[in-house]
Amino acid sequence: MPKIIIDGQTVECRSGIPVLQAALEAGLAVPHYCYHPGLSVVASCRLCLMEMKMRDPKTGQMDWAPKLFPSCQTPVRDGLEVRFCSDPVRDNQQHVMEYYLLNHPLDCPVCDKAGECYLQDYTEASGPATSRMVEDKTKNPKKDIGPHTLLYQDRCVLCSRCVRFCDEITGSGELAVVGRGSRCEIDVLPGQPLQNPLQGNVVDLCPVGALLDKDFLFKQRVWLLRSARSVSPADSRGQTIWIDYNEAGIHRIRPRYNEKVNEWWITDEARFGWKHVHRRDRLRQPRIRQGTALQPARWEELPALLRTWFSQPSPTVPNPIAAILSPMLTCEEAWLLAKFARSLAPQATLVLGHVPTVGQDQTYPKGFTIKAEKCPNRRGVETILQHLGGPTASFQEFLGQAVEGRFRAAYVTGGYPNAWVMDPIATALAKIPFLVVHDLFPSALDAVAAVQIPGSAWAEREGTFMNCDGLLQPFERALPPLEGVKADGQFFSELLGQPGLFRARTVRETMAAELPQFSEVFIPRDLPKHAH
Amino acid sequence: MPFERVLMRHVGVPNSTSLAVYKADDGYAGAARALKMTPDDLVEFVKKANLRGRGGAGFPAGVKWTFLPKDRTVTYLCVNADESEPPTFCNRVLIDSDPHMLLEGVLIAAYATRTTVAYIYMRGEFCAQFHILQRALDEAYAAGYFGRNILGSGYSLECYIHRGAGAYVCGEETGLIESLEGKRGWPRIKPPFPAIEGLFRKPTVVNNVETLACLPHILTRGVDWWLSIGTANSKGPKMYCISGPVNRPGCYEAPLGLSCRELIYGADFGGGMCDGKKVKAVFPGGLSMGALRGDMFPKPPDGKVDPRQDHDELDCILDFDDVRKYDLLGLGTAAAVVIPEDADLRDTLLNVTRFYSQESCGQCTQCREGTAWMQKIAERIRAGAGRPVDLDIIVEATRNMGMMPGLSICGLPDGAAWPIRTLIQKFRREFEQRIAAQAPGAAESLIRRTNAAAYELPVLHGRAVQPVGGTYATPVDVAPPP
Amino acid sequence: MTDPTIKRIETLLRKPGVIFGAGAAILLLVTALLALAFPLYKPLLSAQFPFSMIVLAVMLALILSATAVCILAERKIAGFTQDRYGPNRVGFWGLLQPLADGLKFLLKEDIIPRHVDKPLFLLAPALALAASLLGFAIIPWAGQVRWPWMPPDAPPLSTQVANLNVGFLYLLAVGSLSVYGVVLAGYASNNKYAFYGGMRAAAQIISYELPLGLGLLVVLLVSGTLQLDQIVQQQAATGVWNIFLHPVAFFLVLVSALAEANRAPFDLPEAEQELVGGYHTEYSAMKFAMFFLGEYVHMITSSALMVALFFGGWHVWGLPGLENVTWWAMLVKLVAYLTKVALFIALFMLVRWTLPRFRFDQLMRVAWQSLVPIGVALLAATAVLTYLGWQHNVWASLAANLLLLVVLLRSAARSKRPVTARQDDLPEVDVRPTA
Amino acid sequence: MRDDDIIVLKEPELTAAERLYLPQILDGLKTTLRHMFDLQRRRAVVHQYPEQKREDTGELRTANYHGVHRLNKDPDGRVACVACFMCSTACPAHCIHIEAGESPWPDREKYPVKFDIDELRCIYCGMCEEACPVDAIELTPLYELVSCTREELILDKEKLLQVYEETKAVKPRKNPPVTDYGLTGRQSLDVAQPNVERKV
Repeated sequence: MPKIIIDGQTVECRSGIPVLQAALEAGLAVPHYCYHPGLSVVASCRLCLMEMKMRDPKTGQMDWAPKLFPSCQTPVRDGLEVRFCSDPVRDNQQHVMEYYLLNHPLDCPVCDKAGECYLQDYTEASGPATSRMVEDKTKNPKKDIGPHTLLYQDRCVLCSRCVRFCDEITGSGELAVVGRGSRCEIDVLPGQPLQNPLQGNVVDLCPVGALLDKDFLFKQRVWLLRSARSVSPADSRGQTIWIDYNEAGIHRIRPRYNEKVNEWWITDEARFGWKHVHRRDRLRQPRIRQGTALQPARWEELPALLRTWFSQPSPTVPNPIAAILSPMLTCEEAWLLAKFARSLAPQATLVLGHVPTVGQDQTYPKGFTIKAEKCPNRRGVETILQHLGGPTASFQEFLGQAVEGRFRAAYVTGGYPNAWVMDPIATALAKIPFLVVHDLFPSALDAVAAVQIPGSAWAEREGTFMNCDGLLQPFERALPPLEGVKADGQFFSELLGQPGLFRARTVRETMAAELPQFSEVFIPRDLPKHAH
Repeated sequence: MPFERVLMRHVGVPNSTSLAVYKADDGYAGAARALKMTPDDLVEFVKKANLRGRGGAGFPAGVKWTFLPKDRTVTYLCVNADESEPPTFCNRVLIDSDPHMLLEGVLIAAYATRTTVAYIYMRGEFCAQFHILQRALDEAYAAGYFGRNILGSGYSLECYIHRGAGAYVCGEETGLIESLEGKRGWPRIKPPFPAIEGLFRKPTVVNNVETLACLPHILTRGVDWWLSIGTANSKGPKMYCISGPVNRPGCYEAPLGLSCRELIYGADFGGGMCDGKKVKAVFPGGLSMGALRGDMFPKPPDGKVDPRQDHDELDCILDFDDVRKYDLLGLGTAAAVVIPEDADLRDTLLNVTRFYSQESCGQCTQCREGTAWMQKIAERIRAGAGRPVDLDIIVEATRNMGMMPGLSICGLPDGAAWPIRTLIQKFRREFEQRIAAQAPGAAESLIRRTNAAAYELPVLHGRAVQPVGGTYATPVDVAPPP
Repeated sequence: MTDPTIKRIETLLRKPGVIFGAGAAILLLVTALLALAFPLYKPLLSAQFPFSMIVLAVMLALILSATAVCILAERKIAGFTQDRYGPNRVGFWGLLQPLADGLKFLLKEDIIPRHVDKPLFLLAPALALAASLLGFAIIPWAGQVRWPWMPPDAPPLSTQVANLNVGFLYLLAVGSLSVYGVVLAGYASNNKYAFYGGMRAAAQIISYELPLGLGLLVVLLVSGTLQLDQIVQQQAATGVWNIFLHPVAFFLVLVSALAEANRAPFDLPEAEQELVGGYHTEYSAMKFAMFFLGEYVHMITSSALMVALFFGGWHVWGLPGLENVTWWAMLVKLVAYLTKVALFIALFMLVRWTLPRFRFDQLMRVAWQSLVPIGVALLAATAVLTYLGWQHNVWASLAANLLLLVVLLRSAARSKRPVTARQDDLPEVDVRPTA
Repeated sequence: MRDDDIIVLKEPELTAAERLYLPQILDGLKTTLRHMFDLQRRRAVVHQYPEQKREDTGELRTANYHGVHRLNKDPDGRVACVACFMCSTACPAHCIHIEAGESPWPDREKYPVKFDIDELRCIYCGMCEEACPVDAIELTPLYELVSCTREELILDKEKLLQVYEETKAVKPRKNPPVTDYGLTGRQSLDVAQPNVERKV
């Protein structure tokens, strides 16, 4: 751990990082645009310049060198002494900020980046209040560079982060800088739009409002949003995300830095995979079959009803009860539901639900991986099932047994963002006389379900997901459940007869008493503002 | 001993590009001598000669070679033939008349640096020169001066000529390297310097054409000959270019230490101004090095040079050291362009700013935005809508661009800042008079027309910005420009 | 009704002739009716009990309608003190404003929130009004009267509703009841503001019971009787009103009366600025009006009592024949009494629009640290005077009061505590931002 | 601000009479009584509103009155608002609801698809006017705002533009219509040259 001196303060930092990164991690607000810890260093924004102590070749004394050094490009070494608080450094920051604003259209009122824009922040911190350029500004109309992205070239500061991202992280290289000097601009080749499974990241990367997300365009101003720490349910990797939401619901998803999983990036699946939360056709009321139709029921009736149905032994089949634990459930919910099933029927079959997969795992040059498994908690549910022991079955086995009519009652949990009830599943489950379906959307099971319970989406719940590598990551609730809907965990704990509110943390602590895997969760540290 | 032209000895000689003519004049003798030495001895030899790079910065070539890591396996030699400084054409003259001299220099330098592959990065616009050089190279290959086992020494060298696509910034060594690698000609951040990590991330030496062309002569004529030419710290012959309204514009070889006045008025050189005009300004080292004034009182009789006094600056000695006394960035390419007394300096300013604005690579903010801003201001001043405050803004912009080292990745912004700043500071009186002679309210109306928003900014309401840095105040009124 | 019609009626009503004419007509009509019906009720006027009932009915009607006028007067006075006009839209000079207010109260939606304690919620306003009305029973409006048709030796009739021989005790007992309605309203509303209001009222009224009682006891000691009409007669006989004997006692009673009536500056239970509306936050329409009525009736009652106790009741110097019991003397007495009451009410209103509200701790301090000690001291002094037989001696009583005032001033001068009692001796707090 | 800039004021000591509080009461009563009978002043201060209007007597300065809002139009008759949400952000009463959309005009990015102001919630503080970078929202001198239902007083975009049409003459826009997002604001002269004459 080298120690360096920044502005007279000794800072211990990781070795091999640039001084800028060390300064940012120490909490200094050093302005910068082009530097990003996940990308190569180009040192072109010239904003992070610093002064450094060097040995004077004439006197041999250590003294401040009469020039400035880019801190993003100077690696730390023990005993290095630098400073950002000197006049030359500040002067340079001011001048560079003036240059940045020369041709900037200053259309912050209509720019979606306003509020989280580095240009605004740095200008406020160290920039001039007015521009001295009286000539016309360079105007450059917006360009549609991809299915999800718009480019407002006149807001661009040419930090080339997006270009480097496409070159280095995705390796697809759609973006390039074209033109020379002040006519430089970011562009794509004709007919080759910015289109890759990680493309949304360029919008987060962009320190200014040049690259904008069409999905979020003009929807909200960022200061009207609140953020919740969450984990994406889009694939089994457990990418950590911020859910930006307000009273009107979710507005966007941003990556949350996570050194163990997704670093600074998330996949587009995670970024845009929240739309199902606000789908109009979400189930909103528990319903019980009366005659041929499902009739609206009250939540209060359900626990007693389910308990009676699930606790009746069958004279013919030894274990006629099954609980299908969807990999979309959190560990806590799966635990509670499994406990519920076992508490009523000790020989109940526990089944890991349908695990959706799409294609193959995709790994990018720098190691970013998109998992084929499109559910967040397969491994967590498996861990719980292994621990509980007793009769378990895979989903296929369960379907096979169900077709034979071996089950009298089953509790099926869904929660998948997309339709998952295919024909074989529907036909197999139709053989179960008392079928409880706990899902987000109407499906083919509505025709056969005895009880239909509306589920809550992941953004409306709290809990933990265990990712494909066994990393246990908690997430917060962003939204309240739909009106008239109970959060899954709350309902499960009511099923178990536990009083009070469901708190994922409490449940997890009781789980940890039996299952040491659940004793520790991983919460990545929050990066300070502008720390990348 | 009269000065003997060596670099330009074959100018005007018929068929001088052929190997036969070159060999007749001790051609490749230096290379043969070099190949008999060990590379380290050769480096020491060149170091002793104190051969300073002719590309502009004047860094000793031998010292540069010693920066290469000792344990290197691959070394590349890049020859910078991307001669794109505005009034400069000595490399072109050299290649035109004596391509083998360059090739021999390449061979010597490559041997000294243990290079196996050399690239000659040639300016894209040099079409004829490319063919001349390519032909010469083919000849040299055929004669065994390149390729495997050169002259039986066991040393092999491949040489390629690469043509650039026409960018000023590719004359910068890392920009050149990037361009050679097939990328955008964007200068690289240093460190690592090319000597450590250059072309294809391997140790690389980049030398100028003229520098390499000197090598055969040092080897054949010896260090003493070399050291007998030139001034105290600047040794050897140098090719000077002169352009503008002089009687004999062109490229001339002279020992380092020619004065600017001699270059313009000397009978062997510029031969005086056309029609007896007076000199107003001179850019003595290519555009980037800054301007000298030529329109004032002659030098005082005691010969003391004090640039802060009123006198013309034509006595500037064009070597690597004296120029700095005149607030120039360096010798540069030693290509002087003369601005006559009847020229409008607003044109000059526009020309200079436009050039750098066009040629900025767009990587560093100061350079990308600053050059374009200065061009816009210069255009407006030229259009007769300047404001006194514009001059201060330009001077300040030049300071913010590159007057402090380390502000940008390459030296282009320094090179842009220097001529613009010296032009404005040294000729401020004329600019002010030009602006004062404009139609009243011209600036305001133009600005109001083009950018109504900016018109409201307080800087327009006659509040002059405090002058940044001193200007050269003239006690005597210069006649207002016609 | 169309707009122009309404407009025409409006302009009509704003003409003073129309209003006064109508008023006079109604008055004439009523008088005529009364005169025509005289034979019918003549017998009733001759016996004490039916006469008391008639007094009760007439005074009740009078007072309740006076309340409406009071509200107008209050608003007018508020307006005048604040350089405004006050209500002047409904009828000439706003004279029909009480009518409009009453109609509005009657017609507004009567909201009973779902969360209230319904029986108590309904009971509270009634209690508040009833408790204030109870005090009327013992007010000696106009002394005694003997109607011309009555035999001359018949005992004159008292114009009191009830000439209680324990009138004082009744007064004390009934006065405390007024807190009932307020506290119940606060409690039943199930609203924290209302509850605060109720609690404040309870604390306040209980606190001010004491100085009130002490002030009344002083009068009791002086007069030696519990009967109000006798107290009035005593003052009339000597011509020395009790106010001249014991101005300090009057001051105690005045302040306490203000506090008991929840009038400014003691209107903390309904402080709009802090408590929205205090105990009546949840009330609307007629129930709210009943609190309103209760407050004004309380004000009238306490004014009437103070007039009886300290201002000689119906007695006015220089008016001849007041000792008579003829019917015209009764009328003169009644007018005198009502005039004094009206003046008191005007004082109450003026005080309300002059003085800012106390802070609650100040309120409590005024009662317990100032009024109660003063009252006790005064009571002791009066007791001594009574023992010496000087209780009717003006100079002795005044001297005692003056002495008390001097002592009071001395002690006030000694006390270093500023009246505002801002807590500027709090420990210093380190407000530097923590790193 | 430093500590020694703070002036600590001690509450003045009260005299004995003041402590007694009675003289003050009497003083107060005197004041109120004086006002009660000051007919002249009353007539001067009070306007009989529906019959007398302050704008008729010239006492109401329409230029800065905070009445009903309006949405200005640009010279082309389009809504001048760019839907930047600044007004709704600045609004302390949260009475402005905006929904933004991509504008149908080529020279503009964003425009308000929906722009509702709840005039009943509004406290007429004028913050929206201050915050607006394009001077699109302004408070007019209209104060006679009545309706039979609450819904009618939630003014939508059309109504607000209608208010502009009605009040165009009353309140001239302070600045000429601009499309430079408020760059013409009056900046302080002192901050104009950031790079010059800095204290070392």
